[in-house]
Amino acid sequence: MSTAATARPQDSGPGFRERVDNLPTAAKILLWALFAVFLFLLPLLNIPFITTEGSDFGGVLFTVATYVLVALGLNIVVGYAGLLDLGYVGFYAIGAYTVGVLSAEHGKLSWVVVVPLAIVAAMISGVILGAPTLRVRGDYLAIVTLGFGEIVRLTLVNLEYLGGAQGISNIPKPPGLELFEVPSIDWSSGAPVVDLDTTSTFLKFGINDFVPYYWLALVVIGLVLLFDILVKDSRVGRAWEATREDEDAAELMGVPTFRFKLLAFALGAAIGGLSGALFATKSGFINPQSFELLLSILFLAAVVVGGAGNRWGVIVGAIVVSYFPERFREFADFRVLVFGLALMLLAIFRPQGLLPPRRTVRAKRADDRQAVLEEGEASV
Amino acid sequence: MQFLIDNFAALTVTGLTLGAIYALVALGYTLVYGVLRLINFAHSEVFMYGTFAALWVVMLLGGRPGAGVGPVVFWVAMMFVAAMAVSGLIAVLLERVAYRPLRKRNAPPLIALISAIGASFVLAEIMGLRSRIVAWVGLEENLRDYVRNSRNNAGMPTIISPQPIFTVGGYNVTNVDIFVIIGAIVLMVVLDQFVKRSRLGRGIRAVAMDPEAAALMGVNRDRVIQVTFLVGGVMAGAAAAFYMLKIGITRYDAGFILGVKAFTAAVLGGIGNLRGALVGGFVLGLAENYGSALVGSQWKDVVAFVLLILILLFRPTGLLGESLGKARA
Amino acid sequence: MLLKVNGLCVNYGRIEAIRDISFTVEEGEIVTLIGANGAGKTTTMKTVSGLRPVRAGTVVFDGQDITHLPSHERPVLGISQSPEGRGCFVGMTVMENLEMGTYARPDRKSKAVKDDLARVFELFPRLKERSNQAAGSMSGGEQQMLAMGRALMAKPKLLLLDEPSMGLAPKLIQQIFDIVTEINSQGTTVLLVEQNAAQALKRSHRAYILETGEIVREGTGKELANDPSVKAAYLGGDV
Amino acid sequence: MRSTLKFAVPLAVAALALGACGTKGGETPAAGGSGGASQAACDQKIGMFGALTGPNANLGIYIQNGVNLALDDYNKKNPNCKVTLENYDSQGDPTQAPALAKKAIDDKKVVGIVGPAFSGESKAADPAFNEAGLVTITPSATNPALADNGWKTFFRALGNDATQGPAAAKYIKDTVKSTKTYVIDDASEYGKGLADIVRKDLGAQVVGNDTIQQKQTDFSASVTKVTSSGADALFFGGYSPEAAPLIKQLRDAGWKGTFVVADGVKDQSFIDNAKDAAEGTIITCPCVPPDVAPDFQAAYKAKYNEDPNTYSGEGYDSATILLDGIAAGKDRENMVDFVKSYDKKGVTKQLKFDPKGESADIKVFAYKVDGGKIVSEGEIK
Repeated sequence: MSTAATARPQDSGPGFRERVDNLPTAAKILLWALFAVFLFLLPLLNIPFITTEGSDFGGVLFTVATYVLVALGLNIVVGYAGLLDLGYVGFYAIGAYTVGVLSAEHGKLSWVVVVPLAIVAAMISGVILGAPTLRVRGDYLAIVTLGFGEIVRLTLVNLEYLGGAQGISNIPKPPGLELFEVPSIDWSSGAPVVDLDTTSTFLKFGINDFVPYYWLALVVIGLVLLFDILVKDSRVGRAWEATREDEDAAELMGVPTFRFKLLAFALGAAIGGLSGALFATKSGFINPQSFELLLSILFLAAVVVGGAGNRWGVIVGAIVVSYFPERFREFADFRVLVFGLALMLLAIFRPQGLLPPRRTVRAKRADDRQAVLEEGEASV
Repeated sequence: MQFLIDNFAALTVTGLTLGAIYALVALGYTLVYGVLRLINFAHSEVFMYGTFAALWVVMLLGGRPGAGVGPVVFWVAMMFVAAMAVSGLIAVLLERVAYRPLRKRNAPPLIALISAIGASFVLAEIMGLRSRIVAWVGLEENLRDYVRNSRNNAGMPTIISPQPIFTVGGYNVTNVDIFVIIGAIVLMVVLDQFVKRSRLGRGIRAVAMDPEAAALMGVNRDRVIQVTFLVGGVMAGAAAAFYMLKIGITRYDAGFILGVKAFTAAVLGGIGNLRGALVGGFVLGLAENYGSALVGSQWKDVVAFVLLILILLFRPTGLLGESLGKARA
Repeated sequence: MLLKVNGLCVNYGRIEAIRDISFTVEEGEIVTLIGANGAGKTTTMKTVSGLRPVRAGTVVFDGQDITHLPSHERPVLGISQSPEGRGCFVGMTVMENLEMGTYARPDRKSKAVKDDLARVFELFPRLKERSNQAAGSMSGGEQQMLAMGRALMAKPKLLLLDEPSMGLAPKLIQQIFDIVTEINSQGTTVLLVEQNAAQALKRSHRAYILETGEIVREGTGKELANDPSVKAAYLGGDV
Repeated sequence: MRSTLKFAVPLAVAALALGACGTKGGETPAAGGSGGASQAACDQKIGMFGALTGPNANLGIYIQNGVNLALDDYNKKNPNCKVTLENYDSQGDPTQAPALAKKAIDDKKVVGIVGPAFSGESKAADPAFNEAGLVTITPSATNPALADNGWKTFFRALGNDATQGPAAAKYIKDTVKSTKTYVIDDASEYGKGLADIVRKDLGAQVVGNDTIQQKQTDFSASVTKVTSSGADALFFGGYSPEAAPLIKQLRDAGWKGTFVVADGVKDQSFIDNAKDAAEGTIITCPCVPPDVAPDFQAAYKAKYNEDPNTYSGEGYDSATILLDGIAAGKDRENMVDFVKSYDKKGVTKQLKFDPKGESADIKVFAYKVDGGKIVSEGEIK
């Protein structure tokens, strides 16, 4: 990941991605598999320096994973379709509350049923919000979505039916399979030692061990990534790109831009809802406090910091936004200040994001060509 | 409903007072949007610094309730001077640090928003951590009254105690109400005339309409942008002073919600349109009050946002449309 | 020599819009740049007025190197451009637009401005009639006149006219060129970019022909107007 | 201990990935377990769980001050066997709470927790503490429902809202002698819960209700509602950041009734900010006035140069219970029983818990803002 972050796609030399792309397929698969295993074991390895000192690393990793998921979803809206959404937390909340309401507050539906329902509920709310507002111009969309996020939160606070400010407790855990225990690694003596006292039970979704939830989230991220890759490379992805670059031109070429924008909105909302559902599952308790407007802004920051439009970039962005404040808890009161400074510095020195999409470079070139043409056009 | 009818006058006057403050803050969003086409997310912090400037200057001058006309006029005047100066300064600084470097690098507009968000965090946190910062510098003893409980509310002595001036529909309109509403309208008119008639004002309009043609006329875009931030900041500072007269309590995060509301007001009236900001502010202030009366205060913000969505659906460019700049469609 | 452009190269990102262009404009002249769509005429114009950054080469005006001078400082030196297309401030009235023309003049408060306004109204009587109307509500020809009038209000030494005849009715075109000649005869040097080659060559002292970002021919207006290859390429039928 | 030996594929992979690896645990039982031996108890810790930074930090710091004072007392008496404080700064955010709880649970040296300070984070973190058997004594979370979850590790060192609400209602009826009362809450769990109890107890004398939002600053609609209702008293369920501007705007509008609030407003900043408008405000609190325990007050003042603030005393008491447990050689496992059977006089009250973990000795006091100070009006009986 960090190698990728330093690779500059604009340079002509082979970047990280090119080098990976050039490897034989078998090596590629092996590399990916090793990387996946590493990710799965990460919370148990307790690698010094990476592991968060102030808070449980498994819990932090789960939080990071939800951010990654959210960033992937928001990337479809902001990065692919170019729609500025400042109220994404609304969908996240809808996902979480669907789980809470149907499995604890007013129903006893099982987790397996509730999560798909949460996705559907978020998706429907995306369509309901998008259908009337996506015709509004881009900058207005920002404030409309921001308003939507607040409407959702205030509704949660003020409707007794949804638990009000008290929130919803005792949200049931997903069914687990208690297969075997995985030990963790202890570094306190300086060298890695297998610590048989601190273990995680494989797929036991308890309240005291977040590692299985992290594993669950990793699997979900994998699936969403796969989905993301398929959609992006399809006709839909190209339609989004055309819409984002020049909506009028896309419309002229026969792309029903409104429908594609709405689709992006709905898909983004669905992933946001899924992420919220996972969050509710893990914490077992939700209240409106967890869905403040500020979270929307952090989500957006994750996408833009990482590089809107590049799925790997937004993942890096999500990690930056969610991991660093936990890792550097010792900054305590100064965390937000430092985070703000970091955002400003990033914006100034890395305006395309940490990992800009390769498209940006291409689109930029197209823009230049168009600028020349436009000036030429004037002299016809 | 009966309640709304019975207390219509009271709700209207207090709604207009609040709306006036929204409108003044909204001007900053509208002006910057007009010339730069970007949402100055950190404008809320510009307002917040103004509230503290107003508060501190009153504390410094020993403001207290029940003083004579002379001192009160002096305190109020100093409040406005301090708040407008500080807010104007912060706004200009913000432009210098958070926006200009990006403009020089031709960064995409979304990144300007991120920079603004970062700046907003930094500004709010500096205020929220002021006790720690002051302790570092070693001025704890001298500044204790100003930095106490920096994460908490900071209240100002009531220097003008509200006195009923006349009665409308059973509501006693107070001197503060009148001062805020009239004051805000006067400032708006002054600004409107400034933008319309002065050379720099014309420069602002020219840049908003067509930056290239403006440059060909000799308009220095950087300077115009700076003036725009300054003017927006000064207006936010005036809003902050009015706010402190009316509400009297501020906090390091007081800007956020008010900023969101003011931005809503700007969009409601038609962003980029100065008169739109005035109309949007008043409409929003009234709607919030009437809405609170009808469905309960807890739905106040929901009323505001639902109104916004409805208006944008039927009038996609706001109530008065965009006028500061139409050129770049 | 009022304007001397030497070895000018301008890029849009990676694309070269103009390559190694050199030309001069003498005081009192009308000089025209002619070329096809995309040849780089407008880019050249925008570079002279400072709207495009220069990659290589120099621009010298009135003996001063202005290659990297910001665009908004050039009107002060006496360069004023009437931009292509609708460069008027559509939200302002005609009068306000004309006043914008004096934005950079050090003597903008003096009586000289009044005289210039009178002169512009004399050249374009239509503008006087409409002086309180919003520029956006006027016809294309009227806006073109306004843009020229506005540029004249800056009292330029060098007037840059970018496509003054674009999109106008033939009768109006004739009128516009008459006015250009009139302005020139009153002592203002003119650099003209035109697609209406026949009229432009007839009126100008000298002309340059641009093709894909390079100057391929130069000569007096008369020479080029009578040159068979130029005739074939740019003059086509007749005006 | 859960040191079941089940070597599986993942371990093998882990071993591969790390090269040289030893194993730890499995054969040695973790420290403690036997109980009693004072040496084993020497590097023990207690945890402080609550908002220590961020917007809600004030309350957490007041508690932490009390806890630190208790630690000082203990460590002075046991200079060779000091107990340290581990801070779990949740910023009052339920989202951060579970991972912090896990961190505390994994630190085997932590034998008890003072906190969590707020009700929301308690709901998020307490199930984990319960499962791990790590005792928690909250000095400030007053939501009544917390005790109904059957958490065996849950203890509360003060009265909950269900005891404070009726006392507030009683005071409004008997002492304020209000006949027309208006009730406003801030839609928060604490404020709404409390206001609902007051509403129920006051019954027909409630002439109107309204709900505001936290961080709201303009209350013009609520002010109009209160003034036009003709209420002679207003109960506000909420915290001081909203209470200060609310009463200020009410007074500005000429309202003359009695303003009654609860412990969420018992904070000098309320008076600092509302200034003259705060005068005469009645504050109910299940917390004991500082002058009830003059020694504690003096010690606190000596260390922090100010009077004990809201819940400083409760923080001191909660920590003292845990430290007494450590002194008695208790470890994490038998600390729960120790706290359950605890019965001693603390600085705030008799420290004794009922089977649900609620404080058995609950007194609600009334305070009044008088001359810019919060002065005690005595117990509400």
